[in-house]
Amino acid sequence: MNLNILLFASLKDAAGSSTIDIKLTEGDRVADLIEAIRRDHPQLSERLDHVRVALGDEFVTPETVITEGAELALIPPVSGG
Amino acid sequence: MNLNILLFASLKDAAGSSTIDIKLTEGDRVADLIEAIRRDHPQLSERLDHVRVALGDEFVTPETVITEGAELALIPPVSGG
Amino acid sequence: MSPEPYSASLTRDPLSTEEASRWLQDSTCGAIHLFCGVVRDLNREQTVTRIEYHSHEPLALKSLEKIVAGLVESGATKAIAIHRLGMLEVGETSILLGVSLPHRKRGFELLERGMLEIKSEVAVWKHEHYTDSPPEWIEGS
Amino acid sequence: MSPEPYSASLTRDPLSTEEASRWLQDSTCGAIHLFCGVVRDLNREQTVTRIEYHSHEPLALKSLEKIVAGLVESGATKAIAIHRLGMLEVGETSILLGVSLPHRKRGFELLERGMLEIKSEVAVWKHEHYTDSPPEWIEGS
Repeated sequence: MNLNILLFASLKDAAGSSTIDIKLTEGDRVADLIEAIRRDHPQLSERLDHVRVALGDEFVTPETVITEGAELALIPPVSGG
Repeated sequence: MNLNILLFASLKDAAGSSTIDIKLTEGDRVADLIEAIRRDHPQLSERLDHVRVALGDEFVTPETVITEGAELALIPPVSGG
Repeated sequence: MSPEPYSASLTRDPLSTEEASRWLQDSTCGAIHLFCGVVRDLNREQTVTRIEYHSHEPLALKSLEKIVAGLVESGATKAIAIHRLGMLEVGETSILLGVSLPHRKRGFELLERGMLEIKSEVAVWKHEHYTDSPPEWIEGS
Repeated sequence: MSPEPYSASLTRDPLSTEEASRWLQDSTCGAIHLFCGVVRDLNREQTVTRIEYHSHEPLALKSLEKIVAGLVESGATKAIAIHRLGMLEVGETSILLGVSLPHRKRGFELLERGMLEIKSEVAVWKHEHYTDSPPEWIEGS
């Protein structure tokens, strides 16, 4: 399945785009997504260590299984307030 | 010397007036003022234990010597804020 | 001559957080803290309808000034306190205390300390009015 | 159906302490606490000219809601948080957090806790602009 992942802040600048496309297999988890990004987008690799993943309006864990059409986003450490 | 003492809150109600006149002798201190009030205005007596005395815009101690024309006030425990 | 970085006042007019916040604003400050003491409808288990605030004004103003000057001495970039006097309805603000500083961390404790000092030092008294009984002076808080 | 006692929002409009304070007002409350985070002119030893706030809006809003709901659960009668987004000049308020409660005592710590949670949980990022160098993303705070 193909997923469109939202990027923010320095990740967006590093990718040169506010989204990236990633191909995953049925049953893949968030941890697999991160590995796929490291492989396909090496320029993001060093920033992934501190990134959390959000599905819709909730954070998810590395074990969360990803399903078709999931609205995924990579969330670098926040700096609001 | 004659002094006009300002009263506030329950003291004012107990005295039925926002000031009282007290006669003191040259050299008298704040502690003497309190004794004079106890004597001349017994209806205020029980409230005097928790009262502080102000001279102009400053609090003074029982040892402070009172001079002619001093602007004295009896300050019950405050409840502002 | 630059104006003082603190301000204390007594007023019979309604208090404005917006004005206080504007006064506190400073390009070096990342944090503005405001506390509003508000007339509420219940005190000591009686229903309060309104409160009249009385004051020994010169004495109260002097204490209020010392308190905000002390907050600046302890790290606030600016500090402001305004105490309202006269008759206030439920929901109206009686005291507004505010500080600004570069970082928020110390602001919480400065504001808390300032309020404790105001409650114990400033010569203002509440004359509380109730639905079911005659008004009472509140002394001590 | 009574409205929720908490409110979270994201906005591109200037924030108003007066509106927040009005929203927080409640006849049972004697205390209203407001905190404003403000754009200041210095960060990490660089002169800041302005900051653009970016957000993952649904995620940020959800976290902000959880935080204010948590403050109510912990004793605030009402709690409000508004985060501003877009380009802000020095002196403008980026975050406004407020609580009201019967007595002031717990308000200071609730506000402090709320700000810590906002700083660590809410999906908003600063893009800082400087006088002498290109803009930078701030990540972590």
